[in-house]
Amino acid sequence: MQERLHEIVRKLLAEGAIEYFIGYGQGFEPHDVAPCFVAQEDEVEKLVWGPLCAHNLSKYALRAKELDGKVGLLVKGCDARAIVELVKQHQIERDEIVVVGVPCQGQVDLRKLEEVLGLPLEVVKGVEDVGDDFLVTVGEEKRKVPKEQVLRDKCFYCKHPNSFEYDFTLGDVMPFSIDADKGEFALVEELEQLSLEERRAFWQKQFARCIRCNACREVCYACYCKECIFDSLAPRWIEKPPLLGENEIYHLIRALHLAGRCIDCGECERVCPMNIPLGLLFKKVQKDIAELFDYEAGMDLDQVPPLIDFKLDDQDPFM
Amino acid sequence: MAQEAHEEHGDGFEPRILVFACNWCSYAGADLAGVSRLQMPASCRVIRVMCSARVRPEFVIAALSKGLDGVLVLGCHPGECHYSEGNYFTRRRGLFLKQLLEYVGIEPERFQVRWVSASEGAKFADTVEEVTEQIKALGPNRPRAHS
Amino acid sequence: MERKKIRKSDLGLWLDRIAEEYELIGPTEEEGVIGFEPVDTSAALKLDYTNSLIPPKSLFFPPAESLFSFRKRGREIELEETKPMERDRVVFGIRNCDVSSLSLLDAVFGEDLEDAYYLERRARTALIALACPTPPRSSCFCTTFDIDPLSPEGSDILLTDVGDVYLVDVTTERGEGLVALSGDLFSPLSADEAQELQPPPVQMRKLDVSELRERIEALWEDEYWEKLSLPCLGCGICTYVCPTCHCFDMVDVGSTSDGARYRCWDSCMYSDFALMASGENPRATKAERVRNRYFHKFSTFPSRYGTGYACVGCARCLVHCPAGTEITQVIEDILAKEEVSE
Amino acid sequence: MPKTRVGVFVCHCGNNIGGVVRVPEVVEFARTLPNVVYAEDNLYTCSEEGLSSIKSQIGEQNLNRVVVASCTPRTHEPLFKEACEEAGLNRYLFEFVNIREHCSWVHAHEPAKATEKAKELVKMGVAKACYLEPQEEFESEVFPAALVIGGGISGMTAALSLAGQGVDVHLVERERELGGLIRRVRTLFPTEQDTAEVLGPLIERVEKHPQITTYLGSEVESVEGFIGDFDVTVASDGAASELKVGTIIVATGAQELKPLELYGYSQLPNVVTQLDFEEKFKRDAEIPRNVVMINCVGARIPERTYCGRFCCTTAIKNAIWLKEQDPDGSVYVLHRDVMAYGVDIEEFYRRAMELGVRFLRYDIDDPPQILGEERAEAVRVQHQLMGREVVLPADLVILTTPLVAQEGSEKVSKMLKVPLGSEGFFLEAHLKLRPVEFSTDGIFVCGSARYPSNISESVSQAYATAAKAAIPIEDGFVRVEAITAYCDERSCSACGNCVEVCPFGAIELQEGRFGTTAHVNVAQCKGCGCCVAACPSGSMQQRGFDDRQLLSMISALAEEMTGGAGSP
Repeated sequence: MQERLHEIVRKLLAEGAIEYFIGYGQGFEPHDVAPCFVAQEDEVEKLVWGPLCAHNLSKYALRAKELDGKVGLLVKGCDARAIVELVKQHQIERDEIVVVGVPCQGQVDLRKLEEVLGLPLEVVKGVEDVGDDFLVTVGEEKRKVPKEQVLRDKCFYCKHPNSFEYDFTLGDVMPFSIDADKGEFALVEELEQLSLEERRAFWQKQFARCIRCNACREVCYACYCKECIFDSLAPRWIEKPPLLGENEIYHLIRALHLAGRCIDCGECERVCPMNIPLGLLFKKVQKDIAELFDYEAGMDLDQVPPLIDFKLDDQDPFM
Repeated sequence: MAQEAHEEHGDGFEPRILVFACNWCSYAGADLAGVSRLQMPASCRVIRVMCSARVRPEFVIAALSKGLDGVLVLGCHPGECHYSEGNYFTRRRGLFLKQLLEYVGIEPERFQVRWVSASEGAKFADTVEEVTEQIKALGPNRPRAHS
Repeated sequence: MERKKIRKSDLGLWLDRIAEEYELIGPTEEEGVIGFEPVDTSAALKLDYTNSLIPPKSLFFPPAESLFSFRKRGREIELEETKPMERDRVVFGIRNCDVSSLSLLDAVFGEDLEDAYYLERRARTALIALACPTPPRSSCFCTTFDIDPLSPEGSDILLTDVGDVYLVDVTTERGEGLVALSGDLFSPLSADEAQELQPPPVQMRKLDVSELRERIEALWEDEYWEKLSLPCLGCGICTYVCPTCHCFDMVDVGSTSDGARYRCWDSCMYSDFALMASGENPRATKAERVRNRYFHKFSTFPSRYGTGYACVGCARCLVHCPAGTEITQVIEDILAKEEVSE
Repeated sequence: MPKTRVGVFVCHCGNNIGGVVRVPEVVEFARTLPNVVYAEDNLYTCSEEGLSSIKSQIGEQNLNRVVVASCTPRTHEPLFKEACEEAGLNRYLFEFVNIREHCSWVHAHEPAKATEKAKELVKMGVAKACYLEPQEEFESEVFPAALVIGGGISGMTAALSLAGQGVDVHLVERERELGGLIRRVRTLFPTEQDTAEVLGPLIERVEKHPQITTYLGSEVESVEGFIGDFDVTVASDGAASELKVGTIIVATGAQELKPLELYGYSQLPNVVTQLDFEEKFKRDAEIPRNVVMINCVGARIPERTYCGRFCCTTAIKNAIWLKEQDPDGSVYVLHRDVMAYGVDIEEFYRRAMELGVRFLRYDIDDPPQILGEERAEAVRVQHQLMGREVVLPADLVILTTPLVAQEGSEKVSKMLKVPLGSEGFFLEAHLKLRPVEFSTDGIFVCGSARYPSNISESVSQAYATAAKAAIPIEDGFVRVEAITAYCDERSCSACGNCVEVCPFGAIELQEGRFGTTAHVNVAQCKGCGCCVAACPSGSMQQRGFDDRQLLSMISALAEEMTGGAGSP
């Protein structure tokens, strides 16, 4: 698949169809993969593909705005929803980008892998997808690790193993069948089961730990505002010091702004240096939007986002 | 100073509730309650907006995080919006925000949406009474620790 | 002064004794994140760690600190100064990269302009450093900046793990005092022990940065920065986890009638960092901001304070950057570039 | 930018506010608020005295923001805005704080709490005022035609008056004939002239008038739009006509209460209402000898507390009429009180007594009883003066009932988005200050649609509405209050939320200096603010209700609790 990718990108660059291609490249350590911008044909070999390519590169589609030419993007099925939303929200013209869709059978959650191995990640020399297992190279030996143990949560209920939005595709795969023995919103439901007090304690603890580095915002494909309301001085929505009350406002307003926009790429949780379980917050947002308004972001270009739409017969508990 | 007031009446905690009222229905309803001299707890502070749909959900989040005891958003009854559609958006935002707040541990009673028409002075008074009682029962909204 | 040793099993006793006299701060784990936090007992400490996520600079220069609070009563205004700290503190388990980062921060907060808050914390905090485990994290490169992970320099006490015991190097009187708290737990090394009990030499990559400053200064106009900034998301992680980054913002929190003046961390990677009231932004593009950060580390800071580079090779930024930007790669690129064009 | 200088004027409103809220304390508190350079209290801020004080202080104190804490902006805001303007201060630099309807009147027994609340409301008002900005008003055209709903006395009078001023009028009547309720009445009090003499010429003038288009057997189906530009659909026998008008008058009238189950009405053939009497007996039916009238039937009771106002007069009128037909016949009027107010009616009442009409006061707790099985034979009533029971022979019993709300009023109310009162009559903006006006601009109400009104009242109200409804049409334009939305193009990233939510299609994405951004068409914007709340970046804002202003009010209130977000 990687070869096919190199082929396509080499061709695109040779034809001058794109200014550069955004894919995944080898990171500093064997286990880490980083966004890789390729502008020269001879750099194409740098592009890699595998179960460590978690990043949602759609964020970089916005770069096309700054260029005269087009950018090429490697897009997983799940991340394709961001492309749809960006077009829907008038942030990019579909023809400003060249999308290379890549079939995916699940990405590794590095935090889980570290636990399962019981070793520091730096000993991991590589990870391969071999169907229902990952083949993890630790030092010299290769270990089979069942996907159930180390998959990113969102991959358990993967609906789009193949990018449904592409100009070129690296092929198709069947969605693998893993019995996650829990629904898409299982984790959210667990939290909902707790008492109000417990939930409050849980989130206050999480929000208190936030250092407001803004990584969750900056990595989010939907945070494309020219000026974020958190950066505005008048009105001043939050104060700069990462105090609990301010952090709470920050995360709740983000959840609000992502309602109907969050496509579950999980980037916010992945990049959070403080390991704040933002996925739990945004899964809740997706759950409510689905249950209240029967809406799923990034699926249909013509579907009006739920909070800027209404039905005369929406439920009304407010009489 | 608020304490003095309490001592004078010897009762305990008087919640501070922020009320957004739309100019055409609910604010008029509140006025009617006044004209009719309907007595109600001194807990509410009304901010007039032209339409309940002007109320940013961010206002609710900010108000509660800043420690106000409750937020009440009042609008015209569905179908009676002066701008024909506004309160339908208010309704959807309300539905969503209520669940989000509850999820992070903010009591649902602290954020409520109600429809009050210009002729429903009594309903305004009753709503204030009712919501105040509910929030009194909860006690003060935990003041945010500024750690 | 001569080396002592303390049995690993006795370390807890000593630290608990210290905790009786001082506020004891050490490495703890919460939600899988290592940080330096106050603890009541040594039991709460996590000893098998490489390093904390947030560097211990936060103990001296907190992410957010109230300098003073103010209240308006009628027409009167009351000011109330915030005390930086209550009890004297002992920080256990700090690594040498972070120890040397403090000497860089001393230059910032302690030289021509003296920062009372920072300096009081420094003066009233003893450092018990813990020599790095061998081998160190593959990302570490402190030796690049001539930092010896096994050196007692800069701390009051250095502990080195050599199996069943820690070697104890006390370098200050304050260190003596701490050891004296439970002197019976410490014993001198026999001649043989002094021979046998040696930490294995630390192996880690070392870059030759002797000409880094001259070379980066030649690259101001280079398009390299544009390329480097492409994947950058403009978040503040690299600056927040950096033990030498020290940019801060002063804000009044609350209202004109009741509030507090806070000093809180800021990040030069934020688009509004250099934004002026006039609307002018001298570092409007991401490339300019990225360039500024490396220039500050390798050129501006050394020339401003006459110190070494403002990097201690802890590699936190490298490990946590969501876009995979590697400072070591940047250093190599900078050095390489210059050679090519020569 | 000049320093913000706020002046605060706190009104006692006589005792209305001052009797509960400790006004001087509020003024003292106001003086301590940020940017407040002046504060005073007034007995009545809306009085000439109060207004001139505002004006003079704007000059002396060089105020650039004015905050008045008194009653409700819904009635008094224009007054104070005028005052500011007369003193050379842009009217949009004024902020209103309601400490009467929302405070003193509803916390009458809690002076301390009311005072605290008043202070906080003032604090919030001042906080907002600091962010107010001067605004220019936008002018929009008024379509030179009016709609009158209802072809009774009120409707026809209003229509003629408007047409007389050269305005094209569309008059819509549900019945197949003009005339309304009065058409069924044979003679009118106090002149006793034949209704036809009054109604006939009126109807003729309406039908002949070139500028009045009449729609009989028709109903208004829908009304969209705003003052100056209403789109109206009128349905007549399946056919629908689309009209455009600038203003609307509601003259839908009222109906007589049918007192089913009361005093054997609808069971006993000779128990009728005054209107039945007008229709049947006052035409050709022969005149009964002994008539007993019972007043206040279904009025001034718990479920209908109001007085019908002219039912008594109607009874007197018909009693006199009976006596004139048959001087020897006996006419008794059983009443609770006789409401015969005004010079001519009082005279009318005296005449009835001279003619031998007997007025007996009955007690609501011991009401008259109808005797007789098949038909009413007599009425038994407790004679309050003689203190004993009397039995009055009756060939005919006439029940005097009040007018009640017109059926279909709810539909009209929803359609025009104007309120109904608790009794189902239309509710005007303010009983004293804005009678016949709704708070919705360009819509007016007259006659019994508002509350039971006799002909002379209906006529004068009709003239009032006609005058009101003609003003904007005469002007040719109305000023649109500057509370419209605007977009900061520098920060707008064109996500399109605002475009989607705007109920008036007033926003579109356009190429501009800052790339594609949202643009607001002020002429179409009605200032609801939907778009502002839907804008994630806060680029979309509403004049007079922007995020800074509203958030500052929230913070001002929140401070009181947290003791400042700053407390470490």
